[in-house]
Amino acid sequence: MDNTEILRFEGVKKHFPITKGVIFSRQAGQVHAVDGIDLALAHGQTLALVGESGCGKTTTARLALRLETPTDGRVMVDGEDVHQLQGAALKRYRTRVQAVFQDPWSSLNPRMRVRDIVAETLRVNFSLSRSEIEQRVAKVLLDVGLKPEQALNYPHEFSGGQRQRVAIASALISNPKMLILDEPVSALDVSIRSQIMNLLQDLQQQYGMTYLLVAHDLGTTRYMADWLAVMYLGRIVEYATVDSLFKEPRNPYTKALFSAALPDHPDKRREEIILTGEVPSPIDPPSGCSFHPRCPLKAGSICEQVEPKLKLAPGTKNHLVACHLY
Amino acid sequence: MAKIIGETILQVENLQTELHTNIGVQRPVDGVSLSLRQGETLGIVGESGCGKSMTALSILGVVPKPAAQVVGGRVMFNGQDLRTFSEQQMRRIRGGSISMVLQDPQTSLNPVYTIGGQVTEAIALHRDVPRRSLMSHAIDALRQVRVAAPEQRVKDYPHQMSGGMKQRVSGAIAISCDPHVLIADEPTTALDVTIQSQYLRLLREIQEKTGLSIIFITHDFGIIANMCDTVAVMYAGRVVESGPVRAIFDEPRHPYTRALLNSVPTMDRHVKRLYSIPGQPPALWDRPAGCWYRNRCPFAEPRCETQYPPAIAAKNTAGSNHVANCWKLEDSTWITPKS
Amino acid sequence: LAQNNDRVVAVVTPPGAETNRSWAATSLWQSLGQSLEGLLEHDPITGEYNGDGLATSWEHNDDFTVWTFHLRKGVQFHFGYGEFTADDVVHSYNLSVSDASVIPGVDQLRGAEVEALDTYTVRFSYAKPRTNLLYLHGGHSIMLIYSKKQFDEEGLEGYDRRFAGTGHYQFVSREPGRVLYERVDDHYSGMVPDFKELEVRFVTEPATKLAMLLAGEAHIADLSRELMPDALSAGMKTVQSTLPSIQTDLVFNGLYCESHDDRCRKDLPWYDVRIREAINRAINREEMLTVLFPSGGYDLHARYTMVKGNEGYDPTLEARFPAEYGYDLEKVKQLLQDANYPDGFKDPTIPIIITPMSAMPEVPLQQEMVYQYLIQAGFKAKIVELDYARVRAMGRERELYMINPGRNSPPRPTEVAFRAFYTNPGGGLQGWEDDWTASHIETLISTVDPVLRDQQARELQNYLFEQYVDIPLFDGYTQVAINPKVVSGWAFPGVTSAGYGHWHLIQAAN
Amino acid sequence: MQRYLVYRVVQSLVTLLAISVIIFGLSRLSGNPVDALLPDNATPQEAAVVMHEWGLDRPLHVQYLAFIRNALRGNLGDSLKWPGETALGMVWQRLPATLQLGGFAIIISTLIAIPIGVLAAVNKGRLFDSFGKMVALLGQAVPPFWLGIVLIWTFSVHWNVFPTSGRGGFEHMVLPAIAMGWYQVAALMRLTRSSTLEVLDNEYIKLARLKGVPEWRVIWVHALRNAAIAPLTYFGVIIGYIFTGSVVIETVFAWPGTGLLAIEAIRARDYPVVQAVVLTFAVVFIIANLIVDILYAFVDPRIRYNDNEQSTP
Amino acid sequence: MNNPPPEDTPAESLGVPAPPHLLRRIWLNLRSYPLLSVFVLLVLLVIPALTADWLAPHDPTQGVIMDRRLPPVFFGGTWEYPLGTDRLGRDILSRIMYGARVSLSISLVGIFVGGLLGVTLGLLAGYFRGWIDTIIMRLVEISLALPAILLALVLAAASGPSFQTIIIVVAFVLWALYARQVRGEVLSIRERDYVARARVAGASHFRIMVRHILPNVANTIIVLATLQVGSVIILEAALSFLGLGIPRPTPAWGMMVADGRQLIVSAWWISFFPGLAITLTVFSLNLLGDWLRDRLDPKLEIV
Ligand SMILES: Nc1ncnc2c1ncn2[C@@H]1O[C@H](COP(=O)(O)OP(=O)(O)OP(=O)(O)O)[C@@H](O)[C@H]1O
Ligand SMILES: Nc1ncnc2c1ncn2[C@@H]1O[C@H](COP(=O)(O)OP(=O)(O)OP(=O)(O)O)[C@@H](O)[C@H]1O
Ligand SMILES: [Mg+2]
Ligand SMILES: [Mg+2]
Repeated sequence: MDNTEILRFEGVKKHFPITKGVIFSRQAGQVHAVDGIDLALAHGQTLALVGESGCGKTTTARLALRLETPTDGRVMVDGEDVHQLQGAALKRYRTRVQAVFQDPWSSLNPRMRVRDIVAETLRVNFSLSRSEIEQRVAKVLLDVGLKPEQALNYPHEFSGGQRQRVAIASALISNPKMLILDEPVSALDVSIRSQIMNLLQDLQQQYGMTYLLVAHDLGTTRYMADWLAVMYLGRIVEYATVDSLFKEPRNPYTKALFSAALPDHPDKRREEIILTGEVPSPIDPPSGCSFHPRCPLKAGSICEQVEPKLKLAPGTKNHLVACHLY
Repeated sequence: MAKIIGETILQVENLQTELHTNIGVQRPVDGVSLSLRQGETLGIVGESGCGKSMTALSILGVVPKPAAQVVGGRVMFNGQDLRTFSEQQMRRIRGGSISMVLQDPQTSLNPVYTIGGQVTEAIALHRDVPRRSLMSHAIDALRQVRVAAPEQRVKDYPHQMSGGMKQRVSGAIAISCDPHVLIADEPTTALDVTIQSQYLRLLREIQEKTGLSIIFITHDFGIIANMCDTVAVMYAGRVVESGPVRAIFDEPRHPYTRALLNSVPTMDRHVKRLYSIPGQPPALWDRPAGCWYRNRCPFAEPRCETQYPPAIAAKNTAGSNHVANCWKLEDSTWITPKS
Repeated sequence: LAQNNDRVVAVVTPPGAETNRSWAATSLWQSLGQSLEGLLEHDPITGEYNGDGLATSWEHNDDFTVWTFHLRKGVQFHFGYGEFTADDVVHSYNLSVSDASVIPGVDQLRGAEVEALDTYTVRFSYAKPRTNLLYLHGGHSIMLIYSKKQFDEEGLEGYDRRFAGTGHYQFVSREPGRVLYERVDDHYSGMVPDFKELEVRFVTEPATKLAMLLAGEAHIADLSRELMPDALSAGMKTVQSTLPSIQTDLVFNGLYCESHDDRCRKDLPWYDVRIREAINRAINREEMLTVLFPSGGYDLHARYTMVKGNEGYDPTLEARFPAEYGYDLEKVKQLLQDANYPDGFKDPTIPIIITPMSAMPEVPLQQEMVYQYLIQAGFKAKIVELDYARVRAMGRERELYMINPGRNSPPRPTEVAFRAFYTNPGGGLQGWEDDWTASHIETLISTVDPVLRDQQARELQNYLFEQYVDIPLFDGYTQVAINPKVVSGWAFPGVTSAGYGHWHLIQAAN
Repeated sequence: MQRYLVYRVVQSLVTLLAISVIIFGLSRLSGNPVDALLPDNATPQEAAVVMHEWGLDRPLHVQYLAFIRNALRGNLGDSLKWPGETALGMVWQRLPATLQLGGFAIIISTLIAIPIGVLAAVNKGRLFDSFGKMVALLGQAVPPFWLGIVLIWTFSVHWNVFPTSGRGGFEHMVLPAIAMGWYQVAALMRLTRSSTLEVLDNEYIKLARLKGVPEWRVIWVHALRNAAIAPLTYFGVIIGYIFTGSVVIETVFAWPGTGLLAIEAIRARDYPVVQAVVLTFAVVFIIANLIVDILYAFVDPRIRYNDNEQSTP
Repeated sequence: MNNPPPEDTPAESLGVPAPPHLLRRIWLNLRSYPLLSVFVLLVLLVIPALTADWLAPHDPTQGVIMDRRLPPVFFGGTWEYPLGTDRLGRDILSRIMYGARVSLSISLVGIFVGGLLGVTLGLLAGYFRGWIDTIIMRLVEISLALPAILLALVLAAASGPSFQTIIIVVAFVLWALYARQVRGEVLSIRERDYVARARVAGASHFRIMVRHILPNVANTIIVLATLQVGSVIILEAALSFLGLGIPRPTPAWGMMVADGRQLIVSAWWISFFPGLAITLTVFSLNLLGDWLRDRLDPKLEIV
């Protein structure tokens, strides 16, 4: 596994305008979905994004997929700015970065056969012969644990877990270097989840892929990821290796999040950090540290005024945290 | 946590519900038995589609019409069989003695009526309260579930509230008529973890205060561990194992229970490899002969293929109410091995 | 009078516009003729102008340029607008020839110097002869008499609100789709109508008219001829005009063939007189008319201008008609062979116009029958449906190269008809033009000697007859259905633009 | 809300302007009024005089600009066919009749369609569902003019219970309103049925039942108001159909409304009246849709035309 | 069963076997209405349209004047003209058979033209949103605010009624409906993950619209089209009533009804049979459309 960087976010922001009106549309506000994030991820690693609903995880993933254009900043894949790509370079990127989405029911086109769904990337980017395509589809279906005969079926003939396998197959077919996984298992049944998680891990081993994983279940991230980035209101508030983070979360928000997670045995009780108040709106995020209105460990008025930067937590090598306490 | 657990209040025996579909007649609930005592929390756990919700709805007799229909079994509530009740009598039970909270806070409140209207409706139906003081009762109920400034909130419409808030309003509706039993059907699935933990805490507090019995439906063992006293594990329309919560976690007897426990990753330690149950749960119309789990079970024996196993008591520390439907239990020392 | 004689309701085809300004829309007789009168009155039976109207007598000079009318004394306008005088005639003339005027033949009416010689005498002086001026005061195109006093006091808006006329009925109210009149008890004629009130309703849909009649909501209905048998079998009766009120000719449009005109289409099949004859002979008129007029009320006719009593009436043409125009498929075949039809023609298809929007419910049926006859006789034909106004626009632009149902109009004086239909400036309806006809009409117009005129007109008619310049079909009488329980009879000559008139003569039953 | 209204009005003006160009152009394409309004044998000279009098001898763009200039002052010109009347006056005179009939037709069809739709959804797949569907669909399967004539023959001539035609009291409205409204019943019913089905699937309906709410109340209180939202949007469209229908129905029933006026005006090439009718219709359509939008906000509190507020996701 | 069934619950859902009384038999027949509808449509519309040239007993445009207004066979007529003759002695049966062809071609061509336009614009509007959407939706509003029948009248006044005029009017009426419906669906479909995945795969906008989105609005389009064949036939009838229908002597059902409407008392069959053909056809089409809708997407809000 080489340790060079594959993905890098540099000060990336994504603000969605809230427009009003049809003819003379004017902007009535902005959703600060992603509000300045910096990230780097090395080849072969798995980075998990966690955080509450609406904190911008999916938007971050979509930015890396070129499905959204950033309002500010750059997203680099293999040293190239993803949003500047054109022509052959764009094609190359399209085959190198693939995605698996959350909902296996809406991520497969119900009107296409599995063969066509899986082969889409090949068809669009390469001109391969029919038999070549069929061969590759068959191989990749085997890889994800489906039978090549199933290539002619339609998505509705599959169960949720099988559909997610089809989705993974179609992501794998172009031999991507990186997969963006947006909650790949949260819509699946409990007993199917582990099948898919294990499959994803096996494939990563086999092909040395990099994963950007969006998840809200901490257990899943712990199982899957090497790195963890905790997001709150469009910003990364803590970024570290999984081991380090689970051993000692630093940011008060991370602590609260971890403490709210449910135990895996009736005898375990966590020291619960009780958060008061609601999640603030991303349209009008609080000044300074956006967590300050709910923060039980507020350091003082600095939290209300100055936005904390991600910096190395004291006494660690690569545990970054954005909090005035450190 | 000090809980007083009393007499059995609700006893479901061999409940069966039929569903008429294009494919034919199916039984999403096929002989479910449960028992709930006063002040107790019973968790029903199982995968999607195994009949958890349908069981709850069958208890209250509101299965989706006209497709579904309760066809067998008894629902004994305070010594009376609810299945013999008239519609009129059932209406008094529903929302009155037994109330229910549904999964999705986004859609379980009627978007075109105010919060206050929806809470007062329940009170007006079940409690003998003068019209004029309905609203103040509603406000009380909202206060009980910790809705801030309930006096103002009653005028709000559901869309003006956050998901957690709406779920609390659903809770307020459910407890507003002082029910004896609350059925909570995955009430926190749609909530964020931080909101979820607030809500669960709230439920526990209310239970402590009122001695409410709760049936908690979920597919999340974390919630079971956190909330429940006893657990029933459902698979494909039947309960396959039930017993006190610790026994289920520590000494699961049914291979399915163990497999489920092992296939869920935990944040507390790093696991090298998760157990994964092979295959899929059987479709309702395609259940195999014999034990319905046998196709996925690593311990299946020849007789599993022919006979559905009866409920066999597990002889262990938890006592006699730990039972599982697995032939392996005939060996009284059987505990499913960790895989 | 009995209770049910209080009001009679007539349902008729809507007029050109529901307005009180007679000069500004066409065919208003349906809605104004009940209370406004022209200078001249017709005899209800013979249709002749008589002295019973506002003018008691009239005379003209030798060359028909100066006309003098002697007015009736003591005629009172409705609503107390005073006595009718020569000033009212001058005033009404000015209204009628204003720029906004669309009175048929207004061109002929214009150009007069009108003077009130005294209170009861009025004189029209023209630079050129106006041989048919009486037609403009009493025929279907007509100048109606309004009160000058009312105009001076209230202006046109006064007319729009409630106009004063001199007829047997006075205006009460108008709302969209209906006009209400009430009887004038002291009319100068001394005649008192049977019905106290007259309501006229305007309905387009023929079936609805019939339903109204049968449901008792209307007592008189100008039903389409096809529906008459239905009305009769339901116990209704018909009354019929004493004179033909409509003449139908089909026109061979496109023969704009005066020598200076480059729009003459010599390649049209019907440029060939043999084809024109063949088409005329392909049509089985008797059969056609029994279909179109199941309740009777029509005459065959030979030539458009050939009305008994008109200038130039030639009785021999009527006698020649069956032999020269009659249905004869053998002859048709012969003629077509002689003319080398269809191969001798670049485009042998004969387009037949249907104008579905016209107020004539019979026209589509009539044209479809013609189409069928042509097909049966071996012609190539097709039906072209065109809006009436569109047909006229094409006619005006002289781009109409089809067979046109065009002339469904009341009989006119011979000269008026010649001008309208066979001369270049006549408007949009002409089909036949050639140098011979043009020069002869020119001569006729400038001739004032009655004997000479008669001869010239006869010569023209014979020429047109022999040239088969159009396809004469029939003279129709106006028929209306009446409910005999309410209305027992109604005498009218059929000379107005609506066909009916003389509303005061509607007789109550019992 | 106020800003929303202003905004909608501005938007509507743009629509109206576009419509005015279209109808101005189209009506002129249709031909020259002198061909319709002058007598058969009018001479070219007579035609020229009248054309000048009507201002039709000017270039088209001059005519259009003059039209717009006058229109902005609320003057759509004088009718050519109806002397002495302004175009707008003609329309105003006839509009109440059409609105009355159309409104009544809408009420009748709503009263039939909504209950059928709701009950059909509640009894999906049962006899009532099919039966209701049949009744509703029958209206869409019969040409309205034909239905009108049959109604006249049966109810006016044969049984003599309703008048055949014309405008008058309530009894005059019944037959034309049925002939006009029945066609809409199927569409409305279909919409109501499908939206009720969707609503009945919702958790809040289940919750209402779980609260012990009686079934009739579940359906007519909890479900209906939600289910009414989809048909409500359709009312804007119905207004359009009503106007189209009025052309035919008013002819059959001699109902003196704008539909009849429109036909007569078009046949006469009475440009000012054609323009006035079409623009008035467009205005009615726009206003009706605006009202529907506002009603919408009343029925569905989630929709607020409040510019600054954003509903919580 | 705890909920009392609504009053008209058929007995069988209570678990009691119901005797096969009349209502139930009707109900059972109706349940198979897609088959029934298809049958009616085949018999009335499709087969006559295809085979009129061979099967029609008489020339649809040429009548025998002497045989005009003959009643149908069981009402005093003869087998020569089973459904009677019209005002010109033309065989009504033959005209209905040929009329099927006219109705079918007007509907198909009109819906095709209107649908093509509407679907394309709706697809573009929903997919690209922004100003394209704004313009297209404004056009939709304009088109809805302009009553089609007036357009028809004006067009007919300008050029005379013809097949083309009718097609233009039909397309004008339909396109906006298609555009609105398709746009609405595209708006939601374009947010589906499979569209995002197609973009991730590098598919072009065109490919996404045609390969990924269009097939998923196909249901709507099909259902809409089925339901609209009926409305087009009715529209044709209304236009004929106003004198704007298919030019004579071509037999079109609407024209035949409009033509015979006056004689509804004395020669009812002239308008009754074509009217019946319209009613049965439209009714079947609507049933079929509803059935298709229930099958393909019961939640589809189509009017
Ligand atoms: N296309 C868009 N237009 C406007 N706002 C958007 C859009 N997409 C996302 N948002 C908003 O941006 C914010 C972040 O959304 P995002 O989907 O990235 O959150 P998330 O972390 O993935 O949440 P979840 O866990 O619920 O999936 C949310 O407030 C969301 O409403
Ligand atoms: N209205 C309905 N029509 C048809 N089938 C239904 C209906 N409701 C439920 N079912 C079926 O009944 C079975 C049991 O459903 P139920 O809702 O009880 O499952 P569940 O255990 O609650 O699942 P989940 O965890 O997804 O809520 C499922 O197979 C489901 O598909
Ligand atoms: Mg997300
Ligand atoms: Mg459930």
